[in-house]
Amino acid sequence: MTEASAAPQPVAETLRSEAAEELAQIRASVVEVLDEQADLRRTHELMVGAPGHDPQLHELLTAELGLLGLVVPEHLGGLGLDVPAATAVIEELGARLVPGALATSLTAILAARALGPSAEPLLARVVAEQLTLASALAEDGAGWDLEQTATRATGTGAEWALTGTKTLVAGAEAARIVLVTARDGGGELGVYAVDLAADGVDVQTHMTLDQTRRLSTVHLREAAATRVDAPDGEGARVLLDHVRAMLALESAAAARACLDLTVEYLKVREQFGRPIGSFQALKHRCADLAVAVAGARATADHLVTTLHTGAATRSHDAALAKLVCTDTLMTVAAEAIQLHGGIGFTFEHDAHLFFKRAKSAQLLAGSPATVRAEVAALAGL
Amino acid sequence: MTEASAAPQPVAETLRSEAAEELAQIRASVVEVLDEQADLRRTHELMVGAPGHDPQLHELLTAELGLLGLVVPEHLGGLGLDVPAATAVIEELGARLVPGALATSLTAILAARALGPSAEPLLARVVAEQLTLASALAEDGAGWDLEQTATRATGTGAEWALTGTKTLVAGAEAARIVLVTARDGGGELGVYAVDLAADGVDVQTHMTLDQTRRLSTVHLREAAATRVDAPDGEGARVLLDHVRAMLALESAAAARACLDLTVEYLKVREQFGRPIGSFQALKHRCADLAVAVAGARATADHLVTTLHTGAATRSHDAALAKLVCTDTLMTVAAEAIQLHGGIGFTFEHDAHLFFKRAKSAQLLAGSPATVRAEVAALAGL
Amino acid sequence: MSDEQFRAEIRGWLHEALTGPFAEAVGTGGEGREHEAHELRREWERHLGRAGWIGLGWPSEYGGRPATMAQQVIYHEEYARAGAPGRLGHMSEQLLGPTLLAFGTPEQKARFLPGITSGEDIWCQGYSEPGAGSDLAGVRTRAERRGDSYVITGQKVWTSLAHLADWCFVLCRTDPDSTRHAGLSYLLVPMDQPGITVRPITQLTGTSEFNEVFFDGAVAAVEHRVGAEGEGWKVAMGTLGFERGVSTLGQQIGFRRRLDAVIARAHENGAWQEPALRDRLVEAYIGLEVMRHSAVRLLASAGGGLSGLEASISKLQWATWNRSLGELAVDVEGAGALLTGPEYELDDAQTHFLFSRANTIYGGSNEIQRNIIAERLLGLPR
Amino acid sequence: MSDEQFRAEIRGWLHEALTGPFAEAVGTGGEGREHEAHELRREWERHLGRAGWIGLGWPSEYGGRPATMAQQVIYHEEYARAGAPGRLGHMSEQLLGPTLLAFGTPEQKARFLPGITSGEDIWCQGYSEPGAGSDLAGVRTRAERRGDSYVITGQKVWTSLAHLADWCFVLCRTDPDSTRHAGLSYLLVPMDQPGITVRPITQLTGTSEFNEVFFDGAVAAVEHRVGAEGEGWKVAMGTLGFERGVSTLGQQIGFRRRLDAVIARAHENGAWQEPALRDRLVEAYIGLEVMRHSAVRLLASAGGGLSGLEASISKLQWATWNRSLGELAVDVEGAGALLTGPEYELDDAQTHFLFSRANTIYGGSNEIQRNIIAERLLGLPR
Repeated sequence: MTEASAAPQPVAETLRSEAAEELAQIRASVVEVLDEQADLRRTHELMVGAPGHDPQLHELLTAELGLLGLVVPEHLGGLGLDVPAATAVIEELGARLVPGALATSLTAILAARALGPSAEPLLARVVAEQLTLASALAEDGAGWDLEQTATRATGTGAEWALTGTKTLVAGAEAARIVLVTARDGGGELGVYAVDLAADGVDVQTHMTLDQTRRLSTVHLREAAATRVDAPDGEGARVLLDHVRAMLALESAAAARACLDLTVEYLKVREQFGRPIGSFQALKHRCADLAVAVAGARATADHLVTTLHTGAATRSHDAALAKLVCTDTLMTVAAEAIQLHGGIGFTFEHDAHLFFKRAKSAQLLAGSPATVRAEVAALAGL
Repeated sequence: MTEASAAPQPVAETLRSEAAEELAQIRASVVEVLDEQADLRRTHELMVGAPGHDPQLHELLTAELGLLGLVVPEHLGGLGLDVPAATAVIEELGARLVPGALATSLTAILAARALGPSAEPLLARVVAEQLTLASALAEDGAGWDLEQTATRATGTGAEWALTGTKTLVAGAEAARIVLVTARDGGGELGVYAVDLAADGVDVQTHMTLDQTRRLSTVHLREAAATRVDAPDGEGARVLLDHVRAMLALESAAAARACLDLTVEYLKVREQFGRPIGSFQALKHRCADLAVAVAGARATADHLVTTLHTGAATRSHDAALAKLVCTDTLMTVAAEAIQLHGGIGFTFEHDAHLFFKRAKSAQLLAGSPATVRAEVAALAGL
Repeated sequence: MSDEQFRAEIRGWLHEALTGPFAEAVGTGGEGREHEAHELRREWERHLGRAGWIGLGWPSEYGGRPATMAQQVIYHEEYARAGAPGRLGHMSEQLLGPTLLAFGTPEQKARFLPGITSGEDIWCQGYSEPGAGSDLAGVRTRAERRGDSYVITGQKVWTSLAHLADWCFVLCRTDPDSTRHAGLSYLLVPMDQPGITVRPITQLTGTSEFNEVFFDGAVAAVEHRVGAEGEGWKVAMGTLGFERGVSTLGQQIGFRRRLDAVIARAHENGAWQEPALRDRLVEAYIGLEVMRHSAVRLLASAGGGLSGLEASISKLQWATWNRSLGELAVDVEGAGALLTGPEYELDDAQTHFLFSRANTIYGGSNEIQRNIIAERLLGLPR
Repeated sequence: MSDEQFRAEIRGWLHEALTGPFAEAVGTGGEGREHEAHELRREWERHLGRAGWIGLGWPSEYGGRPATMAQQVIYHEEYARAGAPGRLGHMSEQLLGPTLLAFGTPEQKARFLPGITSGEDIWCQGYSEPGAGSDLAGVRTRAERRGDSYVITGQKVWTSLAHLADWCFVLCRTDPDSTRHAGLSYLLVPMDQPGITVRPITQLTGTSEFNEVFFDGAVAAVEHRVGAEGEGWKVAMGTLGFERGVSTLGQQIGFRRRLDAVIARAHENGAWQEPALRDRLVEAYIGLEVMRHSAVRLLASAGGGLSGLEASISKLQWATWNRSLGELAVDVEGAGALLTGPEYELDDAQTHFLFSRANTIYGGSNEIQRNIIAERLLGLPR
């Protein structure tokens, strides 16, 4: 029944050691920038004002570190690194709840990579013009159910025009290109790239419960578009899987960061004359959180391997990791508020940022119940 | 939506003070007998042998304390006490996991009381002949779904013959009369009394996972029966509600007993040089159990009031109490094994008796999922 | 007066008041909405007081009104059912009033209770301190006696309504050499004086219900000390015990309204068809039923006032339940619940989701309640 | 040999053995079934040993066979997949062997390891004591030195296979004035001697997997002490650490088989149509996936052996998961699961339900694992 997934698994795919070292270097240089420019204090400042993200940080990571070309093949002008380089950056952004379109750009680039040759022109243009990206799948009423996509693509070959409304788009407030799922005249679902500066495109950005992640409504009225995926009908699913992967990776990293800050607090905060981290009830709860975080970490890592190797279990693994990692973040963040006591309830503190991020990660790209049902179906249960 | 149950509730129905005192006396005399003759050591002995219950205890409680007549009206030969007298005894039996047909007898008597004048001849006979009772509702495949009852009643007026097979009947191994749900020629569901000693009746008693509660299959082949309920079609539901009430009351009392024995153990058992009950993680878990037990206790008490006052919410309250009390017992008993450590895993210890009893209480008379769905429907959600 | 008559009277009065001059106040000031409509709600307190609806069961000489326990429950039920405004006088009536009735001198009662029953005086509570949290015995705010006055220095936190309140009841350390429970005193301090600074705390909802209160040479009269010097712990614990059970049933009516709204919403938007959400909604319904039966049982056995232990069980139950319902409310909405108003204005589900995180922290956190239940109800060793 | 060749070899060998002389042994001796088919399983140990399947990765001089970590994982996977019998040699191979390899003298290795790899000698573990439970440092069994021997007095408990075992590795207090971790020694004790009495413990399943072992003047040779006198704690903790990760993946294959069986049953009897049960089954599937990914990750990073910390996380995960699945297995059966055989014979679901309660207690209870994780992984203060 679940024989497919019970089949012998290779002991975790390990990178060639040169690749592993390169990856470590990239992570270190990103961490250095983020620790200086994008810690939680900075997220706190950005999230309450306009434009809600940090253009300077964006510039630094793209122009100086070449983030947009990181995993774009060399023949398209990129650095040609493998999937784990991009996912490592998404994790570091996620751990700090960095607002804006950096993670959504890397996510869309990973998706485009996976779409094959048909997406190469887009990737080349992204690197050449340093374009940031977002992905737009949800629609009113339909949510992220691809079957119900109503946005229409008209045209043929190279030139398309899209009409429809996409909702709850993350990163659109800072992106230039949006990858949009739409249905052509024959009813076939595809992925199209739309320039947000084009005629017929209107982006309306909302304030959000999760203040670290603004969401936009994107109205398309005969907006010019290029088709990005191959006409095999799988492109939209590839895009959805990558959006879920982003939420999973961000959440696993955020869960760990949130647990860390909670544990540090418990070590120093005293009550009844001793550090509250010495109270066994709190210790046991933290231990359970640590186990959950380790599990989330493992499913996220497995997903990276899946994306890296192009394994056929992508949809299953992305759905499962999204579910496990976002639920874990919610558990950890909720406990973080409780374990911090009153201070964790203040706006000034960081705990609520993780808590709000957890809820948006749970509800975006399919609710837990929806995704769980998908996992069951994909696993053949 | 839930306006009916949101309507102002009277502050808990309190018994007249004389009645309360009488009730306390009855409970005390039953407790005295049970503490001496039916503690958990005795249950331990009885449950592994034949006949699986204690005829002497039965004799003592019925002949000397008049238990079978306790809540039978005086004009039918009983003591004429109110519902709470019978439910108090069921609780005390439940707290000690006493095997046999005492609780099922009281339950069937309470149900018969609630069925009105049509059941009076049966009640009179029960007192006069000191007959013990059980209730048989479940059938293979159908479980406790009354709609699916397939046992057939043929005949008219006073004389009926039943044909069918009832499964998972508690108390039948020690009972003389079984109340059976069956459908007449017109398809109407009714409650019939069958003498287990009659022709055409075959009782097959099984060993059970919950060794404190044996279950029987009752085969009926043209077995002579009398109809007990009024022809209003409500009788079977009355019987089911009372069976659930029994499970609820037993479980609430058992949960408390099980928590008590666990707490006592934690106070005396030492590890790492101190009583393990001083470890905060265990204390907090016990506190949560205490809250659950208090909640179960409250729903059970409310159900007693409902049965006592004949309130229209009987089915709802019985289903809800059954669900809450049996789930609470499972939670408490599972924690009891864990908190006792290795010793709680031995056959000799009492913890597993509660654990096994919890599972039978959860699964008999409707699984948690079934009963939960019923509660939602009855509450108009 | 029969209970039915009493119910008809309060229901009629509320209906008239809330469809008339206070129509705008309906639904304001609830949990997470303490920042709303202060002026109107202050006027509402006076209106309530003039009509004799504050101090039910208190002696008439202090402006109270005779009422049985059942009638007090009815009052709270009808108040919640009508969606009447959140009470600015909650601390005054539920905490300070009973404390003064139990521990106050005749002069203190005569001086302060009428201001409460008239709805005129608003009180706030000065217990928690930064760094002490749920450990009330860790109070470090000092009160130094100078003649007929105490001079107070220190800081309190999580003081709701401090910016509106006329008075504050403050737990201070009057014996500088004392530790823990000893050496504390319970002082009544006027808020309108130079030595007091109030600074609002912005919560994760973006709004402010709570404040920090800084005492820097603030003065309280010695005659306004409740109980003997050094016995403040006993008085304060008495106050905590006075969080009386009668309001519990009223609170449940509010919970029921909220649950009904969430269930109605689930039916409306199809979430009810999702088994996992439906299951959680049914679970919430069952949890509320359990709390209702528990409250009825506790009140019946306790004669209307909850002991500290019963209050601990009740607090743990409702705080945890309401927090779960808050998350469920947002989950029922689905991803649409992620959008707020342009200035982070929150709707009911969002407010419930965020604010209910405080339920399990304030007024004795879940952890503190579990300690109390384990040690005092179950007798487990410290 | 490639991994594929290795897999083919062990798979082929198992198939042959288990369809041939040991067909009856298939499925025996698993969790909660330790009491089954002892004679046949003892013969199976010898059969395994003769074929060179015991001591993978151990030096050849002691009868071991070279095998990479990946091959060891494959071995355990195939073993579980084939439904091969529960290993009577588990303690010998997984616990004592690695301990001797790390701490034993050359003479001890030469004396004892070949008996393990041949499947001839069965060992049992003498750690837990009544009254000490998970607190291993509370050992009170005494070993008094007399010449070339230790004379042992005391009691061990939860000793599986003691009634079958040839030898027992016993943690004893050799310094009578010592407390806690100091003064303990690690002794190898032959079971067939007058000073040892074994009494089976009947479990809640009605069967016996575990025993009490009474030492009353039992003798162990001084040369059979592993490590220095007084250093038993270090050696024993080393052994615990040797519960190696390679068997973890094999264990997961067993879990998968069990989960698949429960899901298949749910489809068969309609339980799958019940949303609450289906949800729990999907949850179990997800939990197993998480454990699988965790194990792969840990093995990749740890190079095949789990540290104590990783072992704690893994133990907490699988014990809790398997316990939940046990209850789910019975719930999927429904009320029919309440009937047993006439002598309390239990079916798979019932055995799983009952026996899995031990998972979270033995081998370091969930509580002990949480202590370890909190203090040693998270660094929370004691």
